[in-house]
Amino acid sequence: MWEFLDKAGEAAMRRTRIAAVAATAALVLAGCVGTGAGPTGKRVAGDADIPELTWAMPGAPRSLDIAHALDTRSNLAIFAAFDGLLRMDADGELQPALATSWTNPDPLTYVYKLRQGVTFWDGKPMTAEDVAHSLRRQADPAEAAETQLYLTRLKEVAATGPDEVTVRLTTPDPMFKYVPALVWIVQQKEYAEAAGKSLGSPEKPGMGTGPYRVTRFSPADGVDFERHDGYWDTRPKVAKLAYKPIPDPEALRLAMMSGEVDGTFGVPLQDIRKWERTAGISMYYTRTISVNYLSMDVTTAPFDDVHVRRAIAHSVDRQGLLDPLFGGRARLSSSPVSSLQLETMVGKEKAAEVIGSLPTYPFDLGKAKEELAKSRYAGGFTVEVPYPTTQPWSRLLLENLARNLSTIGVTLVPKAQPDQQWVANIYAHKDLKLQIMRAGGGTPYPGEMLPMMFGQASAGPNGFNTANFADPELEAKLGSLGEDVAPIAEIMRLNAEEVPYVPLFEEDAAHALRAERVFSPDPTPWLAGFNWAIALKAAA
Amino acid sequence: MFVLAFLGKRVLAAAVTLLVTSFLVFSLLAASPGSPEQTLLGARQPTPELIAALRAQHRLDDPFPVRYWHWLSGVLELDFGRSVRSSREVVDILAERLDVTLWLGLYAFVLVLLVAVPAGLSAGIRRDTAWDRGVTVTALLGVSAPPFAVGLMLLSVFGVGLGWFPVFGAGSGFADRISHLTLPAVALAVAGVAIVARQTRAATMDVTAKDFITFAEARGLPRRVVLGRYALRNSALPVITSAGLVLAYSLTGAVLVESTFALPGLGSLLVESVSTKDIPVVQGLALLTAALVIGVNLIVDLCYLGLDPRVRHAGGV
Amino acid sequence: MIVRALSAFALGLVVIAALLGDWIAPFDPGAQDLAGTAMPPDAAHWLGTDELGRDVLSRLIAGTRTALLGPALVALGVAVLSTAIGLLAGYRGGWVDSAIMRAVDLVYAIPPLLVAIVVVGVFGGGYPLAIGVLIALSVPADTRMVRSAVLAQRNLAYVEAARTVGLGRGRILFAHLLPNVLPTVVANLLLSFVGALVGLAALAFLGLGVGTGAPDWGRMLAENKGLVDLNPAAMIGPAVLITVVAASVTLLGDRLYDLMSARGRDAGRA
Amino acid sequence: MLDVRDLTVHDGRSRVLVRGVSFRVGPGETVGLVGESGSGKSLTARALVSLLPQELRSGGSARLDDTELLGRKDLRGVRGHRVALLMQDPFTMLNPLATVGTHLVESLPGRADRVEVARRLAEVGIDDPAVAGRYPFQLSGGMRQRVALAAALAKDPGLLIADEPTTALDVTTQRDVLALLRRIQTERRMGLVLITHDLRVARQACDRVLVMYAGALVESARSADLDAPAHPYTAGLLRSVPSVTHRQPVLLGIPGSVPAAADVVDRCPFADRCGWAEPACTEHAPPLVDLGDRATACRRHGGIDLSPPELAEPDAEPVGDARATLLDVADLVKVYRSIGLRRTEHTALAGVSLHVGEGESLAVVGESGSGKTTLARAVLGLTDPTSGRITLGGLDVTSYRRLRSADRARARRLVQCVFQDPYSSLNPAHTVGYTLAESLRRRGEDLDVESEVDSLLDLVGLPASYAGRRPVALSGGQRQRVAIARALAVRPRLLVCDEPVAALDVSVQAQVLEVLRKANRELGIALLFITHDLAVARQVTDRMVVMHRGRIVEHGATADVLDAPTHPYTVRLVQSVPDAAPHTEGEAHVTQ
Repeated sequence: MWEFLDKAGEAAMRRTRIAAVAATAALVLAGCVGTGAGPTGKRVAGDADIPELTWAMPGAPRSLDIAHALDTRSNLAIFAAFDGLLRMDADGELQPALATSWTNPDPLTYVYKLRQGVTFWDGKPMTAEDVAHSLRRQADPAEAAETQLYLTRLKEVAATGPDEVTVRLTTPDPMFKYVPALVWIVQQKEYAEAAGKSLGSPEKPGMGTGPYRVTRFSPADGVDFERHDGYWDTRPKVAKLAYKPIPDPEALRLAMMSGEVDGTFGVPLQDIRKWERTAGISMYYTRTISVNYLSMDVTTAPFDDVHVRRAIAHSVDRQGLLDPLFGGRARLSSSPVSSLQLETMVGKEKAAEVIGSLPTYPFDLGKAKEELAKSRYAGGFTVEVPYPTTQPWSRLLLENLARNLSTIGVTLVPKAQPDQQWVANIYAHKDLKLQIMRAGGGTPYPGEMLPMMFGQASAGPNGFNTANFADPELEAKLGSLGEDVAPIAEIMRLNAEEVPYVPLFEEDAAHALRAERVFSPDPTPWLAGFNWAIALKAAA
Repeated sequence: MFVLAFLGKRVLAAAVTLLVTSFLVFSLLAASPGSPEQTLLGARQPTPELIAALRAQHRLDDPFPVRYWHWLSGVLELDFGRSVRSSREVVDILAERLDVTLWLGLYAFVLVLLVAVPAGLSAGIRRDTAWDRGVTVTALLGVSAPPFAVGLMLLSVFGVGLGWFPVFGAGSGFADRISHLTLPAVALAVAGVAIVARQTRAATMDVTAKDFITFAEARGLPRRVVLGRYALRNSALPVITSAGLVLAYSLTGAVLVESTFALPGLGSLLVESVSTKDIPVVQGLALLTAALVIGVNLIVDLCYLGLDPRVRHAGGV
Repeated sequence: MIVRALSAFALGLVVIAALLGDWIAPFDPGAQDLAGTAMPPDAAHWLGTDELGRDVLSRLIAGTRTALLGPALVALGVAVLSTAIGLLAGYRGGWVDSAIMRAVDLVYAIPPLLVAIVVVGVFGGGYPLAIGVLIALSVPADTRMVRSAVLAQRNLAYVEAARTVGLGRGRILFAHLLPNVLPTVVANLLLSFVGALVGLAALAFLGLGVGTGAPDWGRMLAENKGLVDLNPAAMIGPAVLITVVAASVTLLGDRLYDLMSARGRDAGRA
Repeated sequence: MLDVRDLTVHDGRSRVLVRGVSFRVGPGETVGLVGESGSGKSLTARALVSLLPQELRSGGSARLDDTELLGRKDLRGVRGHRVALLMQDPFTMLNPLATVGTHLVESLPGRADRVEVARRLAEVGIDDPAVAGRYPFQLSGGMRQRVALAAALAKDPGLLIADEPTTALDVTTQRDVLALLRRIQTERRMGLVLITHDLRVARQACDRVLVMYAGALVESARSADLDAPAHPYTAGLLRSVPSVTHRQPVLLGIPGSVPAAADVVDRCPFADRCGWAEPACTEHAPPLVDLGDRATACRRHGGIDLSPPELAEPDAEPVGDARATLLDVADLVKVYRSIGLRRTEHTALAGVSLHVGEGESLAVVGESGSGKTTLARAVLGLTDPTSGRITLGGLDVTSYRRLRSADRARARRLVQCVFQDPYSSLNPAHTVGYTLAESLRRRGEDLDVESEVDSLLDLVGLPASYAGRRPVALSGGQRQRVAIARALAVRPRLLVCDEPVAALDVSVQAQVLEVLRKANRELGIALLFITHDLAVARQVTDRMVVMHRGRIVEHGATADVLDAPTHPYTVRLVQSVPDAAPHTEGEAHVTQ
């Protein structure tokens, strides 16, 4: 659930035990809100086959085995080819896939009924043992799977019948129900065991039941897919799908412009003005569940003074930056909890009510000055703020903040750092002071991030409580997180009053597609649990 | 006999250089910030099993020289370890990426030779003419322009504006690859062309001032003999040296050009690996680069040997 | 001639910008206008604005000093070290020379920028480390040139005469050899400057040449490369400036070398 | 066959470098073009084969039979075929990357076979056909010059222009090559233009001699008639040539130095250095007046007497046996070992012993490679001998490095040197005054540096104002005098002179030699005088050693060795000296 977009983010996620669909978070997109369209307006899907289609992403998959590829780019390739047990719909609801139904007889037991007559790419039928092994394998410590972070409470997985798999947990886990959609990717047991460590590599890309077979895979220049004709579900329209890495966003845009690439997910929002103006490209926007924020270490000077934190909160021109940083495709955030997750849980109205009642800190340098004057550091101070070089918007935000703070006597020096170093600093949990961060969960559950941001256990090395904001009362609230929204709302309020974290923006995700293609259905915030390749159609 | 000794000496020197480089490269792991385990762990879960496995695999419990020896003997069998990022064999990753960079480097090198040598030669012979001044100024700008800026410009003009060339990817098959790599190769070649053209011009001016050229002309030798056998061959040595340097440096350029054109080569691999601190890959890349550079230098030496009888017969240049 | 005049003019402007900086910039280089970001050039903003609505021209002018400082440091560092080592190796000869030259050969063929990418990337040391690495790796090539210039002078009669007269080694090195290898040193100095200018810009382009918050050409080029469509001037500006300064300084180096070595050369020697 | 009329050469800005040169060469005739550096003789030669440097232009006319040579666009069939050029330096004239055979094959018309190559090599006196497979760097200088000659003659040209073909060669080789040139010329009945700075060579080898000065032809005469010159410059040149047979009491040169051709276009170029000049000489350029067999450009040629004055008796030099030994070299050996793969050894000195007494002057003569320079460097402490012993003023200076610093400083004050190349002798970065002052301070006394500098300059015959000049503003002879002054500044007791006048024009060489003689006789400084020029040695030294391949083959009083050489090598050396006046021996010696 935690996410620092791009490479840094991926790395961060995989290192922690924090539950999260890191990967997908980058483009985890929630309920299809505001689907934009190209200059000619929304198009309708036609019925024609697309013989070849090229999809581009900033990087190639590292592996095609979800156990060792828990990042956005790899996951997109995996979800295009393989099936999971379940899928997530546009509202974040779970839908049948390889499992036709499931039950949760007690908080520790999940029973899945499997679809019959499903065959692997090689024509062999899928068995319950294949399905069970696919998850069991990931929980095996010897496998050192990145997906283990979802499976810490997993006790056992067993084929309990020819069409039934049963999972048992050690303790209740409000988020386990999403695992079958997010990481339970079915691989043929025989193939996986034969491949061993090299499963997911170019030599042994994998054996699944999904709509596409992998014909070629290279971690350097992407994947080629070919339609699997024996697919159990709707036949996809694209016959041959190529997945290409293009790291430079500008090169990617040029490639799309020239028609060499048909589409991409996750266009940098800073660039969308440019993309919007590019002929022949339709843009699609969805909300996401990621929130970016400033974090201040409440245990070190000068951020141990709430007035200083409020002064900082008043100094960010969030409204003004909305356009230059995100092309207007973001909304101001007033809490570290994603509003989309909140809405998914309690509905729009209730969510708006909870959020509306929180105190806010509008951009007002006068008030910032007042707050600073009230603090113990009225004379101002100097602080260096690191940011990862791959995160251009954080540089712009910090430069804006630095400029504003300079008028009230505070010197802020933005300091670019290579991703890895920046991530390492966060992990080391030292010299945190002021940080610019981004959190993004993987499931629709709004309490997903809170233990990480406010828990006592996270206020140390390898933890993400970068504000070191923790006390027993808060700990108790975190302990009571469940299907009730109340403790979540209380933590939101506490944050708004004490401002260890200054919520900044909730970004949208922008996706681009050549105008002669359409998405049907449109992309949703829950892309992780969904086969996007099936949704690609020719425009009518 | 002498030629063999000469070669033996050069190969020995190359081996020593590689050895020293390998030591420095190996030290990267120990010297990089954070403990070696942490670095090798990358983003993986720090399970005790994994840490133990890594410690055993990299012999972290052994003293430094032993570790180095162990690593070096692995390297000699082309075992650079596994990537921290993808857990793949480093050598596989390198092999996969080498292809594009070799193509790019050689393509650019061919461009350099095809453009720079005739340009420099003609400028050197027709010195102080408008043509000479044109070549000189163009070369000056070429040396000075950052390759990535040239790349971006080529990309927007010829790739997008005119649509003559594809704008990303390395292509497959010969013709396709040539068309894909033309713009990157040009971007990469610009600086090289400039350097080699300047060098060729200087060498030509130097040689044409020599007595043996005048004497050849005085004997009424045809112009093509004077230019070819005399001017070109005698200016070849400095030109080859600079061309070798350009070839060796093309990997630096590849780093910049590959990131501009989104090519999956060694250059972009280096940037990715460096920014994710994938030390084993960086080590492999560094050694490969050193080997390439040293290899190019050996080839340059061979050219000297072939071209200059003084080296063949007397030893030493 | 025209080229030389143009380059002198360009260098003049750059030097003025470096000296006067903020005074001649039309706008406060830090002033942000979030309502007018990424605007193409117009009458007020000759080179348009960047992503935070800052005036690109003013930032270019304000960044001149920073942009030149790093390369200048590299060039000076390289010049001092390579001259000292080159003089020592060339004049002493023998095992000192052999040892130095073996070491130099070792590093000579290694592209400095590549090492800078690795070292700066892995160690994350930023700008100072980048400068250090560029100095360390550029020294060998220049040392070679200084050394061969020294070797060319060392056996000339005036040096032997100085030895015969009984002058000390220091005096011979600094009063006699140094003035005569100075053309090489100065030419190298300017070439190192150019190399460092382009090299540091490349590091910035790759996101490794990290500096402080002050504007800098290399960083502007990297930071504004996303504006290639909205306000190309924001990217082309620094690219052109780097190219022009590099070319002009190269030209200046060639020219100075010719002038300085002509000073001691005999015109009418048969 | 060759008729040159009013040949001019000027540079891009129309500065004249050669003006109005006219002469003829008949078949089988050898014409010598003589002049010092800057006279324009080489440019004249280059212009005739259209090989002037790019920025230079020629004017006038030069017809070879019916073909105009100047200003041709298309030189096919002319250059190489009709007229060929042989150049000075055999070390740089041949393509270093091509074999001898290749040089000949590419030059020969049609398809040449090995037999033809061998025949051509035989013609220039190379009988070993294996030479065809060798590269130039594997040959000696004389061999290279022969190969170059064969290549130049490959297309059988009717006219050969040889530009200082023997200057870079040793005297003995020089004689052979000159003889070869003459032989081939006679056999082929070829026209030959021999360009040289050495009047003796020209007289010996040529039928007619043309004397050039500052870009203009000043005199033309048959070789035999040169004893009675018709131009003051020719007379001056003849006087300046030192004699190998007699020691002259006073060495005469021509005062001043050669002006640039462009500065003297409308006047007599020699007027400023001429003892007979009158105001009218500088009013306009005197034309070359044809006097039948000869021609001169002196407007006063009828009115002045240019015949050489009567010769005074050579003074008998005292050879001091009783002198204390200053320098003693005993059994000196120097072996150069190359390090690296192919260990080669080169023995430069193979056991040399000699001594120099206080105030004595010893000549060391020999050809290049004889080891004489190595000897000088060892004495100067610039190189450490392999074995043997050098004692200087009672101090063992075999290895300067091992001396205590006080002793080393003392040794450095005992011996000083003058090197061959005036152009590298002085640091171009410093003024004359700086150089001298630096040296003066090493004397270790309290002195008024400025006045000492002035007196040093005075000693070597230079005005005090020169202290402020940099070497670039000085002529070669002036530089060499400054170099001597620098050496004398320390008040040494021994002066090592390594070919001090070899790089100087003959007209200024006398000035430098005279300064050295003065230092020796008046200041009592001993000389170790290294030279390849026996005539020069005769003028300056009392005793002589002859070196050959690292050994001393003969020694004795200078006059004895030269007049009655005993060792065959010495005999050959003495015979190789081109005589200044072959017919009337001794007439070239002049007194004031």
